[in-house]
Amino acid sequence: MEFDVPKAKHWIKILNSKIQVQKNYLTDLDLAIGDGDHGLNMARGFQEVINKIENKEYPDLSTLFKEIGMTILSKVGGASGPLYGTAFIKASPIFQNKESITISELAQAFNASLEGLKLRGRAQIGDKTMIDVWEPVVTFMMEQGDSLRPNDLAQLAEKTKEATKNLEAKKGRAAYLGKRSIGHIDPGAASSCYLFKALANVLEGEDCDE
Amino acid sequence: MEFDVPKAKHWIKILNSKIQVQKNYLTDLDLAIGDGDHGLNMARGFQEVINKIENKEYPDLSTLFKEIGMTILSKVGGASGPLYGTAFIKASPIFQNKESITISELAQAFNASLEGLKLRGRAQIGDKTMIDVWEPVVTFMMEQGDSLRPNDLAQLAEKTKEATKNLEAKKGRAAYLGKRSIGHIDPGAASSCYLFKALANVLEGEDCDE
Amino acid sequence: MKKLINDANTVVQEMLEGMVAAHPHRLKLIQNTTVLVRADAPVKGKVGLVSGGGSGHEPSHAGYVGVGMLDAAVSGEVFTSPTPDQVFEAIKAVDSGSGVLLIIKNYTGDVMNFEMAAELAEAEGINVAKVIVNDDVAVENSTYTTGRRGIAGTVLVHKIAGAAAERGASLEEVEAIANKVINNVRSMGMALTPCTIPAVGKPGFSLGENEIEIGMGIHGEPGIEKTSIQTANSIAETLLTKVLDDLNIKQNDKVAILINGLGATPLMELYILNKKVASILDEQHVEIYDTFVGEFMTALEMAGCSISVLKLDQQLMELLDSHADTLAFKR
Amino acid sequence: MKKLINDANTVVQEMLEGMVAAHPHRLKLIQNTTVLVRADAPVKGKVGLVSGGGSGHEPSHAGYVGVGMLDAAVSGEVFTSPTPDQVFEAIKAVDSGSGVLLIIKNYTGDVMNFEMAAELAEAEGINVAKVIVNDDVAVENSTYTTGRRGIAGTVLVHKIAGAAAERGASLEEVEAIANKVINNVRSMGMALTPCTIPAVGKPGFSLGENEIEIGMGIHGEPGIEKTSIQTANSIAETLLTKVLDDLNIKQNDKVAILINGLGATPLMELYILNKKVASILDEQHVEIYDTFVGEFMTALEMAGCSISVLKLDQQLMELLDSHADTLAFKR
Ligand SMILES: Nc1ncnc2c1ncn2[C@@H]1O[C@H](COP(=O)(O)OP(=O)(O)O)[C@@H](O)[C@H]1O
Ligand SMILES: Nc1ncnc2c1ncn2[C@@H]1O[C@H](COP(=O)(O)OP(=O)(O)O)[C@@H](O)[C@H]1O
Ligand SMILES: [Mg+2]
Ligand SMILES: [Mg+2]
Ligand SMILES: [Mg+2]
Ligand SMILES: [Mg+2]
Repeated sequence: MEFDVPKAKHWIKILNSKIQVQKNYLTDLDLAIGDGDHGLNMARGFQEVINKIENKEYPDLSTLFKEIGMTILSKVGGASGPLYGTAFIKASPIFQNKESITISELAQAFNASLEGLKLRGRAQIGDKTMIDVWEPVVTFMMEQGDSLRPNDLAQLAEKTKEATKNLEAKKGRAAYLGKRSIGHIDPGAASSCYLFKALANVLEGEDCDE
Repeated sequence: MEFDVPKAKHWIKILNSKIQVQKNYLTDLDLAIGDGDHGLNMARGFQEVINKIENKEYPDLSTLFKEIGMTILSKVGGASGPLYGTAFIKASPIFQNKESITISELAQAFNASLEGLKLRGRAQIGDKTMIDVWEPVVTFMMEQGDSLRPNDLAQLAEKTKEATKNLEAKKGRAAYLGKRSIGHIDPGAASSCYLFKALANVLEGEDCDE
Repeated sequence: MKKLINDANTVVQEMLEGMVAAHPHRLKLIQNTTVLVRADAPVKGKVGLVSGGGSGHEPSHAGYVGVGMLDAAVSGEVFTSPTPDQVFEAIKAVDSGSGVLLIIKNYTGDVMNFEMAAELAEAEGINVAKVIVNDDVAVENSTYTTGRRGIAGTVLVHKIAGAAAERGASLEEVEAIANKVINNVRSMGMALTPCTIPAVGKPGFSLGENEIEIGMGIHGEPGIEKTSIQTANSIAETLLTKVLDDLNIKQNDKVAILINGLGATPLMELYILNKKVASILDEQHVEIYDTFVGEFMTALEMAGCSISVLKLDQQLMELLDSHADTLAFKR
Repeated sequence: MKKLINDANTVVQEMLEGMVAAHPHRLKLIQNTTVLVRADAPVKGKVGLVSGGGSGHEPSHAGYVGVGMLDAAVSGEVFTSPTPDQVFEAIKAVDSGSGVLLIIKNYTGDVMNFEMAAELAEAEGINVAKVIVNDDVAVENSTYTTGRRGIAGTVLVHKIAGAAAERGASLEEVEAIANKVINNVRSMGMALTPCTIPAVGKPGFSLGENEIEIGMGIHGEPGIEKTSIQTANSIAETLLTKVLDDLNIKQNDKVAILINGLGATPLMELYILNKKVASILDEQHVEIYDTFVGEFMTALEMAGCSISVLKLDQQLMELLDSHADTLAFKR
């Protein structure tokens, strides 16, 4: 399995479709424990990403990831904007001058993303944020390396997203709710789950949706 | 039939009870074609009148009417305050030094009230205001003089009040509605109707309510 | 009805006491009245300006008491004209011997109560003049009826007449300048939601989920028509067109614009409205001298707005620009 | 949802254009951004002050751009922090070489976006300092969590830090004074009704016919508890007590009070609240140095309020009193 510019673009396309379709769902999750804009933010940002990258050629994955990150950074706002932006930007140096990479390399790139996310957001695992999806998923990718089975990735993303339901938020807007945040899925964990599931789809070579 | 200080006080007492009971009804009439405060204004003002006059002795009707008028003037506000206030104040000179008067004299006093109302409010008959009750009722009282039958008075007050329903308002807040004011009883006509019906009750020597 | 109140029957008195508690250096409450006056009233040698009306329109009118605007504001019960004795107290408190101008919004109740107060004052030898503001073009003007209502344009009368008085103009001059403003200002409003008089406890009228009322007054009196919800641009156009037509505004005229929120309308929406207002005036080559956006004359918690246009000449521009220091209007 | 808008997706841009159209002598909109700056920015020799956040809190923050307060306000989408590039544009536009202070309300999004902007600016050699306002005592303060939110007390940071900057204080000094205000200001809010983000189209939460939320944030984030409706006096007491306790206010302390409306609350109700606030402070022998009542930091058309208390010393009093000339705050 290899990952290259066309696959990356395809990944973002699947992800964006999912976000557009689930915009209201993400917003509803955020209405419950935040301020109700996560769906709007993600939909606005990723649509802009698609508009930017769709008909443009990229010499390597690094350039593409940087453009995706910068676009997110300048179009999303809120908490998720700098986080997702950071994730893509931090991944990009690993791909420097590479048109195509192995899954191990991709895992390393995501690991750099994860470190960036944690540095930027100062959240730990268990704080009921997107980190609760990112950290286990990226750790799993690092462990599996080139033998990663995309379906396992998707299942882990789903499971960790669902698991945020039982957590009490410590970071982000949901933290204001304290114990009242328990019982709700974290919106950023949900969008991150879409991100990894879309990736699994692309790695499987299919783009069927759940 | 004679009219004296005790009867006048009794009249105002009946009138006030009626207003307190019908406060919401008067307000609803005013909500439909005005600003919804007529019941509040009348209830506030006449309660204050009762508080003032109930346990106080009055040497003559003139002093009593003046006190009623001044209290209304300073407690009601809106359009109805200066009008009802004026009505009582303008009536008072006719009673000068009189503990008791004839119905003819009472009619003359109300005629002075009516003139005061028209001067102050610049409304004509047909403008859908309290004048549409006052003018025909006072004219009738003047015509009948001492042979006035209280029940006829009450019926005329009722009839003229009801008749305001079909009028298009030209004066007061309802005038802003133009044709849309048609189909609603004028609130001030309704409270004036209570005033004359309460008077009829007292003149009949009974205080039974409709 | 959910409101931040203690007792529906004491809202006005509590509000006035809360105002004086907040602004003791600006405002004095005359004991046992609902009259707020400038802390330094009566101002020697200056014509006194008194306005007022029912409460529920805050910051009108107490928010305009201060240097360069009003000397006193009289507050009636919610949406109910204050009584003559209260207005009389205000007149006495601000008269420094130079006479007093009453600025009255054209409602039957206000006109009668202020008139009676003027009669009381004149009987005591105080020189009183009255002007009646009737800027609301949603209502047909006619000498046979109550005529047009006074709404947010009144604030510009306070500002400009207040400036003239502050400069030492005589009662006749201040009255004349107030009438000049009245002749040159027109307004029109609309509502998205009704409002509730505390003591009534239920909304004064109702509007459907997608319904608005064009021409709404500041007490919930209906106006021209109920229509379905429209864009801000279309509403701006409807209101502004009616106002400009009535004022007979032509190319190169200079105007001041007042975009007024009725209580629950976010400033964001008022500015969106203003964008359209400015662009319409621009297209028509009308020069916008100044624009005021905010809550100037409200109707409790009604959602909606009004647009006022004042046609300016050199004199009005100068007076509009001159110093004013009140709670709700500072220059 | 009934709103005076044209398109839920363009409300922020249209609002900003409407603001500049209304106040061209005060505000400039930096092209292709959502940044409003003082018309005379950058001001030579002065530390630049930049604040901002999601839109929907008007007049925060653009209403405080002007002499003696902010140099720039950056507006994000409704209730969404602005992006780093926008904040960076603001920093560049107001830096005159004396450095720029970012006044950030403590929300994860704001903190991250402003931090990233600061990093961008520092990379270009601009001296940037940051302060984070966290005045909302409805939320437990803790280093393990996001911590307290920034709400209406932020306006007093703008005022006082702005005054220091206007007087020529250095970036370090302005930062220190801003932190001093932050350490001495506490706030708490409550809501009677929810509000609706235009692009969402439905209310952010719901409250029953007789329900209120104590401790409500300015984006509709819940606070301490839902209770049934109470009197204004009891609400004033609940909010004020929590604020005074947290600030550790004692006899003879001097304070400034800010009674803030969240959008749909009539000024009348805010003053009724203030009457009680003033009387509680009076009983406790706390000296009220000044009181501000109005809409300073709103949550769209939410009905509700917040109460802020700032503990003052001589320096803070002087800076609070010094000249400011902005749309929403003038001294
Ligand atoms: N400190 C943080 N670290 C990681 N993720 C965070 C942090 N704070 C918030 N998030 C994520 O951001 C999501 C909210 O994003 P969004 O609604 O777009 O921004 P905002 O909270 O500013 O409205 C949360 O659901 C959470 O997953
Ligand atoms: N010019 C007028 N002449 C006589 N009666 C009038 C006039 N204007 C209004 N009214 C009466 O006053 C009544 C309204 O009183 P009220 O609601 O208390 O005052 P407001 O209209 O100021 O709210 C109307 O129903 C009408 O009968
Ligand atoms: Mg959110
Ligand atoms: Mg009425
Ligand atoms: Mg009334
Ligand atoms: Mg947000």
